[in-house]
Amino acid sequence: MPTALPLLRMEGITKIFPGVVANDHISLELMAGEILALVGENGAGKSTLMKILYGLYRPDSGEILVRGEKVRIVGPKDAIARGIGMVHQHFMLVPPFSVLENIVLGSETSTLGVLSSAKPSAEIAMLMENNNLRVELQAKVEELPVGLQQRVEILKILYRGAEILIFDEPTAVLTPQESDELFKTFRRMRDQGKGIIFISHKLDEVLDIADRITVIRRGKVIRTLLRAEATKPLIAELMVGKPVLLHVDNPRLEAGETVLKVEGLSELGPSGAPALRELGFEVRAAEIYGIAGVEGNGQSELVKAIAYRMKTSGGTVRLMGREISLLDVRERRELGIAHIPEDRHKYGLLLPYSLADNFTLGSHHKAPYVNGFGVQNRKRIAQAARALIAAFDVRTPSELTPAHALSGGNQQKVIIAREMATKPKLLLANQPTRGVDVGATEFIYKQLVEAKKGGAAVLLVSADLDEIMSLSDRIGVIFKGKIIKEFEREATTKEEVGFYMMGEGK
Amino acid sequence: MDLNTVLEFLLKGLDTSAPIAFAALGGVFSEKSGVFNIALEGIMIVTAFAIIWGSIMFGSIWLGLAFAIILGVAMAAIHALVTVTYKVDQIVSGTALNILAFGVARFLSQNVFGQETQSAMNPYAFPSWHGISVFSLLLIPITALAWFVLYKTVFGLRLRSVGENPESADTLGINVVLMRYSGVLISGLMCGLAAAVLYPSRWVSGMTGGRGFIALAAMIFGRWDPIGAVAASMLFGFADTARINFESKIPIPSQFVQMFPYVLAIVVLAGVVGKAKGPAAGGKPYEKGED
Amino acid sequence: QKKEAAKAPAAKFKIGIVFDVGGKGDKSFNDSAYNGLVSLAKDFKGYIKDDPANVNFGTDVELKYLEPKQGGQDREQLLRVLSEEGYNLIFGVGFMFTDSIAKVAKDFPKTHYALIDGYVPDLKDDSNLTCLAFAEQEGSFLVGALSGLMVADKPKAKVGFIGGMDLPLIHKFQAGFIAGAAYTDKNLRAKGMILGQYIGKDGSAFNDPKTAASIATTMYKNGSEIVYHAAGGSGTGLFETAKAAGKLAIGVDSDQGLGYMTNDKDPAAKEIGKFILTSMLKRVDQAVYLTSKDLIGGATLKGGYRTFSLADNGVGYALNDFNKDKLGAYTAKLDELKAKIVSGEIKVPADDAGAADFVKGLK
Amino acid sequence: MTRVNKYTLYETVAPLIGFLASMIILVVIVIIVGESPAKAADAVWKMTFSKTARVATILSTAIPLFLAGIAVAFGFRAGVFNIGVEGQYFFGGFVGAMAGIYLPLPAWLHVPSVVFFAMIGGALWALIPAILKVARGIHEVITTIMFNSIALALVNWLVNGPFSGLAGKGSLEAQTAHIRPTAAFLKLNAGFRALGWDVPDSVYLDYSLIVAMIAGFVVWFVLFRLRVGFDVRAVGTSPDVSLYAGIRVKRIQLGAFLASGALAGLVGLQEVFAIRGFYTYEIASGLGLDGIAIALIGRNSPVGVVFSSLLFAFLKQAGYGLQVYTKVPNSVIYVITGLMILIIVVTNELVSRYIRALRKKEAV
Ligand SMILES: Nc1ncnc2c1ncn2[C@@H]1O[C@H](COP(=O)(O)OP(=O)(O)OP(=O)(O)O)[C@@H](O)[C@H]1O
Ligand SMILES: Nc1ncnc2c1ncn2[C@@H]1O[C@H](COP(=O)(O)OP(=O)(O)OP(=O)(O)O)[C@@H](O)[C@H]1O
Ligand SMILES: [Mg+2]
Ligand SMILES: [Mg+2]
Repeated sequence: MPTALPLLRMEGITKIFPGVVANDHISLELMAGEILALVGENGAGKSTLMKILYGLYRPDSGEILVRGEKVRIVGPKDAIARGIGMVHQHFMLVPPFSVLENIVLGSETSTLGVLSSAKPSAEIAMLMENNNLRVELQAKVEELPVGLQQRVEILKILYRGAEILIFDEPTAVLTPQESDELFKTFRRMRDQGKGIIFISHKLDEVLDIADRITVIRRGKVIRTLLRAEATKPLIAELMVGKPVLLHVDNPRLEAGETVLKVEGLSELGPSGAPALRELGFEVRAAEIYGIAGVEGNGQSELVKAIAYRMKTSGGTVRLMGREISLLDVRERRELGIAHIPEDRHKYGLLLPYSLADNFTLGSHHKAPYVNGFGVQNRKRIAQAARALIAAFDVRTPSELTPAHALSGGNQQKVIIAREMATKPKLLLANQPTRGVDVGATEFIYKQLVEAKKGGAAVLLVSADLDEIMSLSDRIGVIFKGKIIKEFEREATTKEEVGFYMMGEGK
Repeated sequence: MDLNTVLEFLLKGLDTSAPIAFAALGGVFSEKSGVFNIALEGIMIVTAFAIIWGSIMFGSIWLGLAFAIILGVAMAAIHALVTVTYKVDQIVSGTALNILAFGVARFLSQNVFGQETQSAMNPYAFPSWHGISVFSLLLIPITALAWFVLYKTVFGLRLRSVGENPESADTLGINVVLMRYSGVLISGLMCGLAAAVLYPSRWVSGMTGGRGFIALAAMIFGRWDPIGAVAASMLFGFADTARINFESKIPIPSQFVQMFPYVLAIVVLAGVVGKAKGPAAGGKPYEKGED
Repeated sequence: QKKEAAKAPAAKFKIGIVFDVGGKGDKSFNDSAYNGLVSLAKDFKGYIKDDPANVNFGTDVELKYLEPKQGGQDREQLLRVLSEEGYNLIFGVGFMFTDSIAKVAKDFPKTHYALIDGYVPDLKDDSNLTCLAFAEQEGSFLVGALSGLMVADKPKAKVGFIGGMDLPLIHKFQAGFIAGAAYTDKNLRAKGMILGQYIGKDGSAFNDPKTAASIATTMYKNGSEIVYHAAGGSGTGLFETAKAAGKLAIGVDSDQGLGYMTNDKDPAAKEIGKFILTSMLKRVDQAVYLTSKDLIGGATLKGGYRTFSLADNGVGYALNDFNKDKLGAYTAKLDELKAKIVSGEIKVPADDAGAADFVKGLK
Repeated sequence: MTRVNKYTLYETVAPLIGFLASMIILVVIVIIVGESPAKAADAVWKMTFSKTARVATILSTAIPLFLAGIAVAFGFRAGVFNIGVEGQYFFGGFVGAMAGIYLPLPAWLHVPSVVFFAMIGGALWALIPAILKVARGIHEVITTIMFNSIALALVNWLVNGPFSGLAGKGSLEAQTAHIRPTAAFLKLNAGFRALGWDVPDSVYLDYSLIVAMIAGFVVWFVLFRLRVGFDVRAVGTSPDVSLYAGIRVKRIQLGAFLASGALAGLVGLQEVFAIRGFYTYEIASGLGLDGIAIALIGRNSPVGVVFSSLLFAFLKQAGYGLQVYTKVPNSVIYVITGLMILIIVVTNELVSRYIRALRKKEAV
């Protein structure tokens, strides 16, 4: 099906940021009716390349050809005009706006500047129909679950008539079901003759959907594989530059006493509807308990209830038998709860602060980091940080480097190192590998297993069912704010868990 | 109290509210686009002077108004240049403009009218109705228009989008800088209108009397909504009018009467309205990612 | 510069003024002081240094004015600077100078200081500081009496007073006005017939014409025929309202009506001036002029206290070419009242309570 | 020169460029007004650096400016936007004055007590906005603006009514009684002279200088050495992360707001206890807004605020210089101050852009 002229050609693209060459003479081609996967470690330069294509960054050198014609893209406007559309790693939505407003924004239909909604509504309805992407047009985007927000993003670019579609880690926040939906959409669009560039850290997905796979390392194209010649270990090795162990050694241990016991937990969500309904489960020492579920079924509220929230509307949360729901965060931490948060930028790191400060955050109020007069002991803080940098192999110039200067994967390492260093009794790991590359993922898996081996109870919440399946000793399926089913890992299959996740078989 | 007295009170309340309300509307536009404008007070100082200067210079109150609007927009343009183009902290810029405006108006007055603290009399006046300037009455339609522009037009949609999520707007080809400039410049324009209802007869140094700051409070109180902001301005305006009208009849120290609108605002905020959340990107300069 | 200084013959006398906050151009208190300087320049071949208006009649007397910012040690500093620069007589205009001028006077025994409106205790004749006070209540009594006379034949007509900042000093004006009005018109002795209103609690009350206009509108609507103000720069709001309402207003401190009527640069002013019945004169200019004249005349300046009252024309009401026809019918009666005050037959109250008692005593 | 040093140099040069640029504008204005620039420069010189007394006056004038700046800066550090400094020192100054008037204490105790009470007063005036922010999420900008107006009316009533100190005839100023001599902030000038700095007695270098120095040091120490200061800065940087890390965000915000108010309470001390000896509603008005500019120009750091408050004090003196010795109107100095702030911050931005470009080049 590919025509002679490639839909898109990028040639010799170079982009330099202070201190780093993000793209180093990158060239690639995209045919019409093709899905090209772009893979590489965190910080390899994938997003940068795509932002250049979409006109958000300007390359220092190199050229872009669309349908064989050399184009100058100096802003998203140009990109849109050339039929390029992009779904960004972080959604580019205006949360308080309606779905309709978000879709038309920038390409509005109007008479004398006054917005008209009839025509675009009809057009969008058509698009929804043709692509099987339905969303309530009048709903406010901030009230939609992530999966639907992504639909809005896709509708946005389709509405602008894009032929070249860029997806930067679109599945990072999606459930398997939602990912499947997305891939169906991909295939439908491919069959319509569109070209799709797809960035992901999940190699299974890449193998599932891509026609060709381009591997980038440190800003350079290492190799482009055809689907037929690609295997998971090969891609991983090309990405990292050395073989990667894709298997985690995760033995089942003799589970100890009950560390966390949640009973009858009820909670109202932000919209006022019940988010948790009489939820209950327990996690024992030296086991990993995985919460599987479609995003938005109460996972966030559950983690919050354990880690943060004072006063739940009903039920109890006990740690080592002690009711903790009236304790504040610090008291809970003192009792041995550690927490890898869902959104590392929002909750995990003080981005402008040094790694030293970030490594001790949460323990910074205690000896040895402060003396009896509340004076900080900078030496001890730096020491601790250096030790953790070494132990967790955090790639950073020094412990004084600000956290924002690190790559996403390394930032995640900082958080994990910090939380592990507290020697927790209970480790809450909420989406610990979201957006993290294979190498780092492997590392994080190891750490979770280490924690378990050290006798900690680990509560793993993840939208990635593979992750749940490979790490958990026991699995609880959460649906509409309730654990509707528990499994021993050995006694179930991915399909069965997925089935319950959809709320079937209750 | 007869009907006439009531009408009188309403009109006067409207008239007292109008300068605050116009400035608050300006604040709404600026902040909806993501730029804090604490220079409303300073811009008003300049426009209040300019309307008199312009009227006398051009021999018409309308040209004076146009002149005031131009100077208001020019002041706002400085704010926009400094905060949008140069991405300087919006509070710093606003504070600097307030200081600058105080000096500029006095300096101009010295040079134009030969005295620093008071201008000459402006012989030209807006038509008035029942003793208040028709301009105060225009507050109602202008508020409606502001609401319409903000919520029903392409311009309004884009303006609000850059205040909520400029990155997103940018990726859709919306010119964030242009929209933010527009928002800020409109606040300058509104300060020009505020001057028209403040006191277009003579400029006196200090005559704005902190109304720009009250407008800021009204804007927040009104939850960054044109109608809300104007309603909040009216709360202040009417409470003040009531104070002026009834102070001598109230048997408590006048200082307490004077506090009343402020205390009321706080009570209302604390008890009824509660949390007000501004545009998400408000106050933050938009960094385009690179450069 | 040195050359210049050598060329220009040094002034024989140097007289400096530090204004009140609000400064020159307030059309009221400070301007009155400034007018004193202008008269001095005219009469004694002097010039006002660095003045944009270029008042210059010779080099015998150097006159200089400064304007402080609010708060801090600024007033004191400016007084000191003038002292260091060799000024012979330095005025502080306004009660806010009270403490600072007393301190500076101690440090510069050879310089003479004059404090307008303030009171420093324990001064003697040989002190180098003179407190210049005014009997504002007496002047206010006369304009109040005039108002009373003018509305005596209209039983329902009210009169009003607008104060600037709510200060004891301003209440002095109000008390005199109430007493005078009630004295000449018994209708006004009833409750609610003399309206009174202050603009605010802080300095901005002297610069808020909008609020003044708003208050004035209400007063006129509620039946006031004449409204008197002691509100500095805010007064302009009263005058414009008076014109719009077709009613009368009374100015304060300087002859504000005359100022409006003779303002050639400002054509609209004349229209407004017609509605300014008169002004209560607080002759700050006179105080400045007379005190300086003593110095220039060679007399050693006397320290202590000096009150400018009706007796020495330090306060009064304005009679000029433009209002003399309107006032003609009443001047005789006002002169009679003035005589009574000067003789002590009428004791004019100077505060709210005194005014209330005074009115009660009339019934 | 090492690379880092080069960048630091550029960064320090930025404010200097701003300063020079605004001085050039000043010269232009001076020429427009018809005065000779040399004369204007001489006037500024005379009033600022010509003699010790003038330099000392700049220092003295900077004291309340510094305190206002640091009060605002401390709030900013915790993400508290305290526009209410003005109201807080109106009230704090009043409470301090009450302690100065009514407490019969020996001097060694009285002076610290009035400082303490002024801080309590300032903190009290910040209390309701602080609680409303923390408990109800009500924006402090609006509440503190309201509280400024309320404070003004309240102290006006207090000073005119219950605590009026109108003594004897002729005193028409609304003011309290005089403070006890034991509470007076004495001048340190003799001490400075003993140290070899020849300050005349007329300048107010009094205990408030010590208060300001202690306050500045304490703020620096708390912010950058104490754990609680780390908490404050963390909360100001990201309340979400802080909450997650177990920092008691609301408590910290409340505490920082009150501390900001307490610092604000110090602003009026010099005027009440050193300059006037009694309290009036006119105390140091307008410093709340100046404080915002000073804090931000000083980048919310105690050291930066030292410099920016001195800069503001210098400008104020320069303005008087022009007024005393030239016919340049006083207002010019406001124009210059405003412009200078704008130019400094814009230059800062341009310089850091330039540095970024340099770094990029070096990276290749
Ligand atoms: N705006 C920027 N300014 C400076 N450096 C940047 C910027 N954006 C990216 N970089 C740097 O460029 C490099 C490539 O980043 P990029 O975002 O393209 O990586 P990526 O491959 O998308 O990584 P990830 O898998 O984590 O999304 C990184 O070293 C990053 O730190
Ligand atoms: N302006 C910038 N200056 C320096 N580094 C930057 C800048 N913008 C982004 N980076 C770095 O570039 C890297 C890639 O950025 P990107 O936006 O792709 O996020 P990311 O690392 O993929 O994060 P995640 O996928 O976890 O959200 C990040 O590590 C980030 O720290
Ligand atoms: Mg990326
Ligand atoms: Mg990523």
